[in-house]
Amino acid sequence: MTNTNLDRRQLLAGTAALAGMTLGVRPLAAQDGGDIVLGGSIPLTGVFAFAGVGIHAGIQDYLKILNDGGGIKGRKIKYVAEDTAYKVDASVAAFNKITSQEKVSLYYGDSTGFSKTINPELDRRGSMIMAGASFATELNDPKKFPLQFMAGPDYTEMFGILLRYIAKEKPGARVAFVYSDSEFGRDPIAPSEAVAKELKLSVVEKIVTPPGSVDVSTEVLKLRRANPDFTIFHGYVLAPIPEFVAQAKQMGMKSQFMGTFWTMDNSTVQRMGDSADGFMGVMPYRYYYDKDGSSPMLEKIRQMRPEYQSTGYLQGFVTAMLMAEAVKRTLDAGKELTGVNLKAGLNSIKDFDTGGLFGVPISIPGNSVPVGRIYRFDAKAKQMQPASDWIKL
Amino acid sequence: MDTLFLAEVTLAGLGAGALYALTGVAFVLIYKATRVVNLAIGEILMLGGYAFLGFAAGLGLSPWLALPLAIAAGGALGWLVERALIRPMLGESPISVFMVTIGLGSILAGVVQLGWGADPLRLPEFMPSTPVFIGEAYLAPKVAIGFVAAAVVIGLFLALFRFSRGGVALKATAADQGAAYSVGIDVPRVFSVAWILACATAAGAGVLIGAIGGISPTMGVFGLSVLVVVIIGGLDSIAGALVGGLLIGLVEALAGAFLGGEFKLVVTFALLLVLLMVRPYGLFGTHEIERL
Amino acid sequence: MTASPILEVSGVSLAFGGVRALNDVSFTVPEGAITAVIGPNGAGKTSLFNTISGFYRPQSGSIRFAGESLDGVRAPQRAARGLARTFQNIALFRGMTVLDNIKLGRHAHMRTGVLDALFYWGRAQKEELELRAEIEERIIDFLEIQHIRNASVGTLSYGLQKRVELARALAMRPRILMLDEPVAGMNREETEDMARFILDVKEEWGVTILMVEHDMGMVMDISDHVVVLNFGQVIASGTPREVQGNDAVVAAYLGSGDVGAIARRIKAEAA
Amino acid sequence: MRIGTLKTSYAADEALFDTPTQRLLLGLLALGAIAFPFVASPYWLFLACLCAINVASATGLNLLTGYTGLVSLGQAAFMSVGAYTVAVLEIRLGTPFFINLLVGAGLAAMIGILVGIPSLKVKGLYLAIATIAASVILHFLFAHWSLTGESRGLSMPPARLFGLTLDQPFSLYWLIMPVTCLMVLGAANLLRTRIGRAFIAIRDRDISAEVLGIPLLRYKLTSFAISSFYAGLAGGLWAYFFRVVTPESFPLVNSIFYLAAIIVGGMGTILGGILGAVFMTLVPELLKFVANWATPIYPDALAALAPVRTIVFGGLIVGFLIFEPRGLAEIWRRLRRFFHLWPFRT
Repeated sequence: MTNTNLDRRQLLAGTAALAGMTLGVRPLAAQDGGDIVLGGSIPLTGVFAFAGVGIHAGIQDYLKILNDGGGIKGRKIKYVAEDTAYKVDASVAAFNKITSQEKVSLYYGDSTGFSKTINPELDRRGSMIMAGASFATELNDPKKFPLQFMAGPDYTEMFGILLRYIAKEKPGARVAFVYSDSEFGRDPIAPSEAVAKELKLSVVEKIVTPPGSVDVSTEVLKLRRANPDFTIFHGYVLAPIPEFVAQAKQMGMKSQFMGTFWTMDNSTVQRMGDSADGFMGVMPYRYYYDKDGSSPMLEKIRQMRPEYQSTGYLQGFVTAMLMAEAVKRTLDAGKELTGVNLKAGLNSIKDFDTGGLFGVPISIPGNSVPVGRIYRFDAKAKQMQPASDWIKL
Repeated sequence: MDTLFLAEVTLAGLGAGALYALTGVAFVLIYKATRVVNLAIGEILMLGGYAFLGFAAGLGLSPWLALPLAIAAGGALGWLVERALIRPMLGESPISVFMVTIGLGSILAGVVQLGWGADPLRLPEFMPSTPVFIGEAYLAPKVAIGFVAAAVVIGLFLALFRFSRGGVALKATAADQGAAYSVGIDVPRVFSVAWILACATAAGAGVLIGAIGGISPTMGVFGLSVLVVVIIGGLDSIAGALVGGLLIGLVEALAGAFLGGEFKLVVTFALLLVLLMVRPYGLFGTHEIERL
Repeated sequence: MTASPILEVSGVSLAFGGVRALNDVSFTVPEGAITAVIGPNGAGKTSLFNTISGFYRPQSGSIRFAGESLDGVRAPQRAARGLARTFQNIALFRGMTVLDNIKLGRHAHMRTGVLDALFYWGRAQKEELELRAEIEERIIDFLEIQHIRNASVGTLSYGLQKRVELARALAMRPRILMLDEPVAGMNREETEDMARFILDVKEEWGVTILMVEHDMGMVMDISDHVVVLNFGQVIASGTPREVQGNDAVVAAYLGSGDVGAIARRIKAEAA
Repeated sequence: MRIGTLKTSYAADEALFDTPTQRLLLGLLALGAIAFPFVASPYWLFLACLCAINVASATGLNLLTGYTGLVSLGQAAFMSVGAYTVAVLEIRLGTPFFINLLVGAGLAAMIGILVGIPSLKVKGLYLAIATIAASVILHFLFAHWSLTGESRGLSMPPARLFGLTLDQPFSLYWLIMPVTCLMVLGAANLLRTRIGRAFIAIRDRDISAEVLGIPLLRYKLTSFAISSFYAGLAGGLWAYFFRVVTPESFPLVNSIFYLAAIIVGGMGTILGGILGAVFMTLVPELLKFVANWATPIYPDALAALAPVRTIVFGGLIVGFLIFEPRGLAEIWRRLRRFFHLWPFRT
């Protein structure tokens, strides 16, 4: 964060905050034709900080590219974010604060809880669309969440991609799900069981671990008894996956271990140490270092940031890009920037090239982008390598 | 197969229980000497893990040097905390002191997060990873090592209390601070030593636990399970911590294996409630006589 | 022995572990009189009070109060029936003002429920204001503590604290007032004031008084009836004059610091 | 300046606000509270509502811990009972909000009594741990019961009043603020009756209290019931405010927050509960402003915020306990006394 542009923006935010502190001052509403505002409840701290910091940078970088290139029809997108520490009430507070100071058209939310909490408020305001860090299955319902979307597959779709891959690799395989006892962890489990059945896979064990647990010895014993061919972890960032995998390997288990998006960052997988080799998982975007095929956007990112950028960064970047595209399409159609119009603009995206960030052209008919690819960790290269083609659901 | 599974689960439970017992002993030590319920024990344990990481990964020292250093750092922290926070609270209500330790826990968690970030981290591998088999039953090597280490330390403590002069001083202080003072026991020093020993033990336990499951600023919640252990065993009983630790470890493992992971915490706390109704001062705790 | 007994203690034994605090204690307290329980330190006087209050449950024996058995009656109900007491080491509530401490005494006779209290209208308010008026007019004026009514009890002198405790006991609408060392630690002037208050309570309020006291001068001056305890047993009882002449009593006090006091007293009586 | 008190009736002397200055200040405060929503931004309204909810819950805990001396680390769990009840009733039955709130609070009170039962045998910290146990069990129940939406929790429709939908900080303010004021007033009333005196007596010397005619168990349970009633009501308000209730909405750390609030504010004073809850709610927000201001000088300020917040939270607890154990209320009292006598200071 050495960018002077950035500092000025943050100074601006500070000044706005100062203004907000003086009671009685109604927020200064931006006039039409002024900046378009992307607000954000970002988990810069707390348990989700590892992703939040990347998301924050990704959004900033994409908007910098956009604004440096003249913005959208001459209008820039201004990013106003607040830290939430991954707490719902703090996220709501940030939302209220930002929307009381700015005329917000786009919003980034940090958790499933927040996305659900704020949804009625989004509908009531009708002035913005929202996306965020949650890929919860529940949110992938345009009827219940008409003004939200996610820049990737929902968790059930991620499982679907994994299971489809498994079914292809080893028909009739035995699969185990290991997930945390949280909303995040439980989200895709029930529907994915049904998907597994359709694909003629047998789910031999479902293991719930309490959130934040350290000792998983008993769970590993349980897993060994079930003896699955594939084990899918969900609802974790890192712990307790490494210990789980390490103990299982020591016991001589041959199961293939897999994860979903938020465990798939290169540095996260690397931190699994010896257990990392061969770890697989589903990922909707290309990795930072992916040089296969043409991806001009990744080139640009690599120019801006010579060092590795996390999956969270890519997620933030892509989300901002899709939001900007929705704005562009709405303005092109000569419509006002309302929530409904923006969502319509977003849903009009068809076979859209994200500059190679998604490996294939994408369409957003509903609330999600059900595309992904299986990657496998290569311990020698210390990188995730593609293990499958792009899978579209 | 099922008896084998049961045996394996039991072993795993006892292994985890030994670490509970070890931390529980640290807790009891402080309570016995100073009558302070130290809820920050989980965070001190966490700090031990981070100190180890700092010495081993940060400074690049050998793990076998980093381990004693981390334990010493824990002891130093104990000394500092006792001097700076606990001694000024002497004579205040136990609730106030209890809340001070809660505040301390929060400060420590924040400091660690400021220094190392919020992400979970892994400690450098320094334990052998060849699996241990007892009969046919598998036991994770780290858990086995944790068990042995905990057993040795607790054994040492028990011997220390029984046979050393310091142990007598501790017992006297525990029984009656005023009387101990008047017969020439340096009570403030007993306080200091108890805190140093306890925090050093907790830091060591932190390294063991960190080696098993990794470390994170939120691993202080381990202290909550330890609290259950010492309440069940009795706040002022080392033997109680031992029995309570193994019991809770076992119950958690069995609940996890046969009911599911989400039942672990709730089963132990339900057990705690039932026990409190029957034995309000734990299995081995001293019942205090009330006076008008 | 003028009136019928209001309190009858018969065959009460109390032990803590192996220690016998009270051993087959029996005596009666006549209504409308002042009865004193004396005895050397550790004789079981306070244990006796605590047993009568219902804090300890005796292993055997029974206590009857105003013709009814107190067996199985818990401490709060005993207080509600008119057993009021003060404590040896002052049990005032430091978190409350003098006035609130006194008001607390009336607790068992009030009817305010939670809902009344939350809204503080109707019954709750009426009851509080009546209590306030009564305490002001009958108790605070009587004990001459107007000047400290809003003080915090922690700031008061020992003598005043004892007086506030007495005030609180009076607010309990006592039928029998149990005073545990009412003048211990007081200087001569304070002692005389307290003795006067105790006599006034007996005469103006018609309340029976049962007290434990070490100050022999005061005991002999104001008591109508004295019970002597030693090693948890009643070794003598009767009028002050009868007790003073009792050999067992003198023997009991031998070896204790109080023997000088009692000897002086006996000499003075003789002179 | 104010000298002497001249009162002509006991009723005047027993009044909660017994001087003209106090009544004037209170009137001004009330006017300010009424005018506030019309001048403040939604953000400040949001914070005001949050403060009010926290004040309500902290006041309840203060009755239990500050006045009765029973430490509870279950306040957040009791709030969750109120919140879930309100959500379930709103979703399933659609009953009017005031009924939902009362039912939620009543249910919380009943569970409070249940949790309080060990309080006769179990004291001090053992009791605090028992309340943690109760929270764990309640959390487990809510996270695994289909009625409460399992780990997903419940999203609920907003409260409605005469066809109006209360879904904005502006409209909710008119629900939350009056309810909180009534609750605080109720607590203050309670404390000037025999029930309040019994609570303090139990806190200061429980055994003597019993001999003075106060049945311990009944009053300890009463205290638990009232305290959890307050928590349940606050939780219900919380539910209407956020309109989503999940098992993670009321973690143990929130219970610690309320305990910290009454410590920082001043245990055993009504004012302390209010000051503490407001202060502890606003401190993180203030830190956010500080971080925003510091960003130009220290770019990582925002990222360093959460650890700093955690440290400040702990530091406030420790600092107040060591240096100002009677809390903000005591500081306030000293300030007031200073100004009463001003300029003739002694």
